[in-house]
Amino acid sequence: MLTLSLILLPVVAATLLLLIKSPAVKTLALGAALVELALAAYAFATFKADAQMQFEFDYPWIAGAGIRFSGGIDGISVLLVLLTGLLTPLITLSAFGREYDRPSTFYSLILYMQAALMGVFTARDAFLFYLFFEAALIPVYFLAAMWGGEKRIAVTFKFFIYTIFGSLFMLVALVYLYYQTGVPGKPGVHSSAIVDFYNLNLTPAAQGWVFWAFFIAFAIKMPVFPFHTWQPDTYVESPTPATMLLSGIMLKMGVYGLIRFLLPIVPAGLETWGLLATTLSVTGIVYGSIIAIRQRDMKRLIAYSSFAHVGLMAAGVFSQTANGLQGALIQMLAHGINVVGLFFVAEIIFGRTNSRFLDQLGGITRTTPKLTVYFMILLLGSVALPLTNGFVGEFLLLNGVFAYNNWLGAVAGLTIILGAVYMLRMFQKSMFGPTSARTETFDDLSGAESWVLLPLAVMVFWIGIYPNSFLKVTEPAVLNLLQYVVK
Amino acid sequence: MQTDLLCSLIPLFPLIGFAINGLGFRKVPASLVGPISSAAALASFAVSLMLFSGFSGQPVKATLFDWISVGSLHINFSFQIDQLSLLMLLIVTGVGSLIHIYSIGYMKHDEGFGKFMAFLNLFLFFMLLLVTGSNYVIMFIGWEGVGLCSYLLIGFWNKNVNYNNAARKAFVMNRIGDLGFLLGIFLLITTFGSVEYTDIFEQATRFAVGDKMILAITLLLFVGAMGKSAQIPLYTWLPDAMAGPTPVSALIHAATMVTAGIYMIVRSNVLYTLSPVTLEVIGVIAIATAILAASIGLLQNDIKKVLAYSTVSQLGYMFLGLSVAAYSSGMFHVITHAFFKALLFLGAGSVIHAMSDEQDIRNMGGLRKHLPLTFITFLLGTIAIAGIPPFAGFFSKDEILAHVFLHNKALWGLGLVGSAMTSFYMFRLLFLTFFGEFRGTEAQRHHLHESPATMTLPLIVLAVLSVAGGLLNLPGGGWLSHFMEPLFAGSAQVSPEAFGHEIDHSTEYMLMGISTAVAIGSAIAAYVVYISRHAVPAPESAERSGIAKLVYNKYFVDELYEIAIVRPIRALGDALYNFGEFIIDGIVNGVAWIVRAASAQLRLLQSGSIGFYVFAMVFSIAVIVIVRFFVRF
Amino acid sequence: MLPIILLSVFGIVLLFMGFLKSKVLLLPATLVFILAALATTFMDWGKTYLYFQNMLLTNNLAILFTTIVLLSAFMVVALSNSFIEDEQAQPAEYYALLLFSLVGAIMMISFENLIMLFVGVEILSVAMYVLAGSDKHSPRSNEAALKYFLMGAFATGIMLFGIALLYGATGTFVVSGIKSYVYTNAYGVSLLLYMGIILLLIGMLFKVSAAPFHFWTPDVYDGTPGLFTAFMSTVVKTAGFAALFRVLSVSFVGVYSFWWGTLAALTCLTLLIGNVTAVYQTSFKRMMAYSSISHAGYLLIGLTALGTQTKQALVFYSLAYSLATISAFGVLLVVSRQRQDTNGVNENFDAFNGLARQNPLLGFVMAVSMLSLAGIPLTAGFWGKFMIFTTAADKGIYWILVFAVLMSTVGIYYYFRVIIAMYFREGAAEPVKVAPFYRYVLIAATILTLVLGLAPGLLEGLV
Amino acid sequence: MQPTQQVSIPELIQQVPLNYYLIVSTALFVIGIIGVLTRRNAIIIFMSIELMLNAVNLLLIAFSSYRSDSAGQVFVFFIMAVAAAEVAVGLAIIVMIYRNIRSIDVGLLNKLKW
Repeated sequence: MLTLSLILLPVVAATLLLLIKSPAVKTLALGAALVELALAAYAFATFKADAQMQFEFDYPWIAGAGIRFSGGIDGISVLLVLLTGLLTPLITLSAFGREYDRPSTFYSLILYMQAALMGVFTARDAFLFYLFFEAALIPVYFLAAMWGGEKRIAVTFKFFIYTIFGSLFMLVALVYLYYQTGVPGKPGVHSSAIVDFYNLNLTPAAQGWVFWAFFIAFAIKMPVFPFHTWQPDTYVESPTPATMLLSGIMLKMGVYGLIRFLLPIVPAGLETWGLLATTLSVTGIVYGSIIAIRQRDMKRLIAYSSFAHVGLMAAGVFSQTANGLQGALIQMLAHGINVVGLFFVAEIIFGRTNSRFLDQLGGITRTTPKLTVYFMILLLGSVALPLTNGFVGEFLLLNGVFAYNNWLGAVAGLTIILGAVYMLRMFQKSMFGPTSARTETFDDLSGAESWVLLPLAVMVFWIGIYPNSFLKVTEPAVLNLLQYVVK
Repeated sequence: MQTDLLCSLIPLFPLIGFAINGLGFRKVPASLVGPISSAAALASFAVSLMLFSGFSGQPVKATLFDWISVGSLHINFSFQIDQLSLLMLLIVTGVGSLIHIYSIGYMKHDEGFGKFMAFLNLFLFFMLLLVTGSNYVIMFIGWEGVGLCSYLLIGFWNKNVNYNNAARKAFVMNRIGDLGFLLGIFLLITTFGSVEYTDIFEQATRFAVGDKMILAITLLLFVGAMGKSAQIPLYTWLPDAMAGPTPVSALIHAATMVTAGIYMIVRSNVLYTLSPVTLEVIGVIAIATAILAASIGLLQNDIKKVLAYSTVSQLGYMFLGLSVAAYSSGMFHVITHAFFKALLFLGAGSVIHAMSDEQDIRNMGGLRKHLPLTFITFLLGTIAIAGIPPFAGFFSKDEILAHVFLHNKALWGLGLVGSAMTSFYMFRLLFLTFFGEFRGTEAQRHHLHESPATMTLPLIVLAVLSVAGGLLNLPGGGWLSHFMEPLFAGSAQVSPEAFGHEIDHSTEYMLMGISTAVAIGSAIAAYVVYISRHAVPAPESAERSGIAKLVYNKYFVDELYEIAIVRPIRALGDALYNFGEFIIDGIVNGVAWIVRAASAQLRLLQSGSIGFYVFAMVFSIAVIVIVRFFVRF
Repeated sequence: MLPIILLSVFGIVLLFMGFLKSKVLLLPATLVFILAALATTFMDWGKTYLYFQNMLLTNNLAILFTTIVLLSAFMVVALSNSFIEDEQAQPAEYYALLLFSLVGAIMMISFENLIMLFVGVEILSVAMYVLAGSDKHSPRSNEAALKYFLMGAFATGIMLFGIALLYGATGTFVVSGIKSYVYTNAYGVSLLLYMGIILLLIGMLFKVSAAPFHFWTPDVYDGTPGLFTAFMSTVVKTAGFAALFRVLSVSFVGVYSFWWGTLAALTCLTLLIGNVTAVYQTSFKRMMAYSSISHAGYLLIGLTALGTQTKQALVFYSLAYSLATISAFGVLLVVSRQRQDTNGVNENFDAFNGLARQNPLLGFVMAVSMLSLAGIPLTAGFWGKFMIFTTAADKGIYWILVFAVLMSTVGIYYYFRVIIAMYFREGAAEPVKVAPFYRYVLIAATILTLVLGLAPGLLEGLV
Repeated sequence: MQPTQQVSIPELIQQVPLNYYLIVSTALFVIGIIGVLTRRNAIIIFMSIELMLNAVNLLLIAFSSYRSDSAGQVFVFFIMAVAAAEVAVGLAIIVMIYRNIRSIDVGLLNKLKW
């Protein structure tokens, strides 16, 4: 029931928000998101660290076809549920700084998005997963295209079609897998439970095709090089809350998909194509980082950095090692926190100066000790400084990739260097140096802004200093999953 | 249990100091900032002393908690107290405390005083983690953390773009090394399944000398050391790091952080002993660094830059010692160098303080009358670094050179050349700064004053140590080498031939004589040029020819890096952004374009004419019938 | 078979009601008539009956298709309130024709004898020819009527020739009779039969506007008054597919290997032409015409991969498609009438600019119907596509699935242009007004679409 | 002179081989199609379609006779009835068009396209 209420609560809240057009809509949305956070936190706190599904719900959906409306939380879901629960109130709160036109629609879309994301991360039925996977796209598309920048329509449209294009291939793959399942003694009866897909005996050729169907779907979502070109434009043009949703949570759907589907279902496909997939991911790391070095738009820079980081997560997953998977899981959490924080900082700066261009900024630190500190903390997390959240993830991920292939691991490691280059450049050009006309007067963080950044900063250190509070939770599930990979 | 608590207290004190001053920045009264942070450093020093005095000779491990654990890999947050970490602890906290006290005087009037002291504490915290951690990953925390603090402190005056660039350069160059270090750790994990020192060294003794895996590990770890300890090719950040406030240069960029690389290699001595090839590589790089940096130092005119190149050069000597498996000699030089280089930097700081932030020695001169205490301590430091007996530097450097002599005569010769240059540039610095006529502005002359007691007190303490530091390890089996011996038990076991070369006394005295002569000779040469002939280096704008130009411009290495690495990466970034993205996106958009174009063409089929429609139908029927009935497939 | 009789009688009653001065009663009367027909339809639920000397056969599948057709007709009629205000319009005749055409549709759905198929097709078509030209003074409407009529009659001729050949081959018009002929002569069926199958299929594919027999569709949809376009694109298509399913699944299933390849090729061609051509349209209505072609393509997948799943898939898909299409036309009707441009009603995409702001309800209805047509999850359209895809997967025809997936990506492109216009573009500021009843119909259709999108299992087990 | 033998109509029909009927009606059908294809006058097109229908009728009657099955002939009546209805509507449409554009040339009706 807990899982179901995690999905339903935001839906109900959002629908109510649409109906009441009161000025208090912001606060109500935040309240709903906080209740959801409490639920997610409760789920995390009471989660028993074993490989079992917990807090399950299971109802017939298309019963005759063996398709069930079923969900639950296991060690892999639980971190993402927590992440979604944690980030949504912060994203909601972060939007308070700006007056959005039609606020009730705006905030309810955020909550709908949250519901869909919760659904993605908890679905136990493949088609239910697909349903949420696609459904999550709609609210964020509307958020981006309604409140976005000048080129929003074309850019978000491309994003929408591109990602749907990818996931439709996944649908084909899911339908295929669904028809491969069977109930002993009952011909023509199939099951779409994800677990049942794990035990299929697929031919290597079939695995190859399914691998690519999954890979393209998730690679576009994350995105992995060279399927990434929708991403920077979309991140830049979207209103910042939408960008946060996209980068903080939604791209995790792709990584989650890789872990949940690609790894255990098509191990032989991974055997054949894994090197290519890893190479693409690693290429993305370097490619994105090098481009990020030269960006002047803060949002675009963070977008490319996110692209680079997610490449590492993908590579870690493809490494099929416990380290890589654990790294990917914890890095999903860490990256979500960091990137949301960084985008928020960019938004704060844009809100005060009306510019995101590094060459028009500078010297902001002069009047803003609080902002500087939070920005620095998030940045350190992002460049994976030890004792911050980014390090744990990158350490394990790089370790995993390195174990998979030494050379790819070494190339992937360039993220350590290049990440420092572009992040510090961004920090320096915006915060340090002489002030510009735009940054002459710059107010430090307001109360609400601090309340967004404070939890993020706390999480940066919590994950960095005591990652075992998360790693221990996910470990049994990851080890269990790896059994299917080596079968 | 007692030790556990003490171990965790050591880094905890500076962390608390950092938290108070950092979080309370601008709220903690300025008069309290200094005492709090200095007290934190001193408390750590006191605890270190306690540990030292109570040290039984057996390594002690204290585990705080399980930090990262995945599968069979457990990385503990734990500390290890043994001879090596104790030595480092004492240096770091001892010299660190002095520099904290000095900073109170030096930075008091800066608006970011609280922040500065907080950063110093933070640095101390990370440095202590680095030296007390019981595994490579904890060392890596400190390793990266000190890099961060170095970044923060170099760019401390963040309004200045050049300073920021210097800070960024330092961080990035360190990161290059860190990547090597990290990859080394990964290889350690794959090879030994652990990152714990005790586990690894225990297992390593079972490896054969020259093992390929060990070679790779040691080389990768050494890359980390290159970055942190400013060896060729990753040394250029250190001179630029002089942009930071002078106490920072003394603490981080001379006494402690930059010696982390040496610490790491001494710590991993078993692995390095197992890999003679790596040691050869280290030797070549070390001597090249020592000579190159020293030669650049000859013509520098910025008081701190001279000292910076001197640091690079001295670090080269330390690695040189390590490269011949003279680990304790390397550590000995680390210790003495910490004393005299900190002293020199602090002295330079005192000068800069007095000169109203002037750093160019061409605008100084004759300061000994105005800054007597600074002068005397600086003089002692200079003699120490120049290698004139019986000061600290003489013993440590000589020990290294003696070991090198046994190993390779050519290296020894080059080392001697470097030694000569060291002596020359240091005395040149001394003479130009403190002797002759004052060459600064009137305003500066008015302002000249001796520094306050908080600054001179550390100078005096360090001067004493610089003079007497040699006593730690007098030739012929001093206390230090005896103390450190247990550390090298593993090395001695895997490769006994690398150790145990006793230098006979006659050779030793001969070598001492030669190096002393060289040092004094160089000093006299400097005296002749800068005192007797009153030579003053040419101004910036002067034409320089040939080698002088090359050396004065630091062999154009920065420019080379700019052209060979930085610009290509920037160009690549632009190219990928403008063309790479364009092409990839072009394919994506191209598909959309093709669909649209196809649509534009296909819709023309819809001509609006009934005749055509009917024709199309009939034609299609014909095609279907023909294909279905007459084409065999 | 009461609905056939009832609807015929009601049609005549409506014609007489046309003599009354007041037109007010016409609309509610028609709605009541349709509901009555719907109610009587279910009298045969759960059983299989043969009617009229084995001419018609009702079973649950036929009842479901009839329900979809009647439901569509109900909605179309409910959205026709503008006739009351229109001086030119003759609502009594229109409604009567609609009811008559429903009779034809039901005959197409439940025929057991090919004579009934032919008669049903003609009743439906002739009524449609008239309705297509109902806007007598509009050259566009005239052109549509003539094109539809000439080409429709031509296609009927082809179909008849096919039926004649089938008769020649098998000696019977009875669907099950043909089936037994095919089974008993499994290895020696005559060439006449094959030719007959091809020509009959072509005649019917014309009705459901499958490529390359689709050419009439865009022009006729474009020229016909919007309301009747909605009727055409739903009722005619549903009835057409019901008929196709019946002949293919009963009569010709024994020679599946003969026709499936041809049908598969035509399916792909239909998907390609429908989806790709729609991309370039500026007129929403014309886009909907191409969209209807593309949906014919998806439905054809279900027939190409004829199997146990096909029935359910066709029913679900037809329902989802009809709901979405009628809602879309419903919104178009309101908007185009209130956004006139120089050419009269504005049926282009730009008519929808800013609609979501002026009338959020209409915007939402339209958005849901577009999402449903595009097959985006949480709408009925997704499950429709899903079921169609599973039929193909069940047969193992994955290549057609991949092609369909590619084409639905193209589909998203043009459906979303409406959503973009409504939500993200600025439009005229004046609000768009909708009559209450009209609104309820749209809301009901939208809710049904969403409910089916969330709980597709509701329809499970009916067929 | 042979004595006139009383022959039933089906027998009469069966005196000609079935294939001939098939060929003739197919020819008629194709002529109708060609008429539709080549003519621009709406009425002539319509007449060609009627020709196609009559080809079908001929065929049906032939089959019906050969098989001694009345269903075919019943169908023919249906076709004739429906064709009459179609004619009524079709001519009305053509008249309506003539009123509007003063022509029944289908070539002029190409306003709806693309």
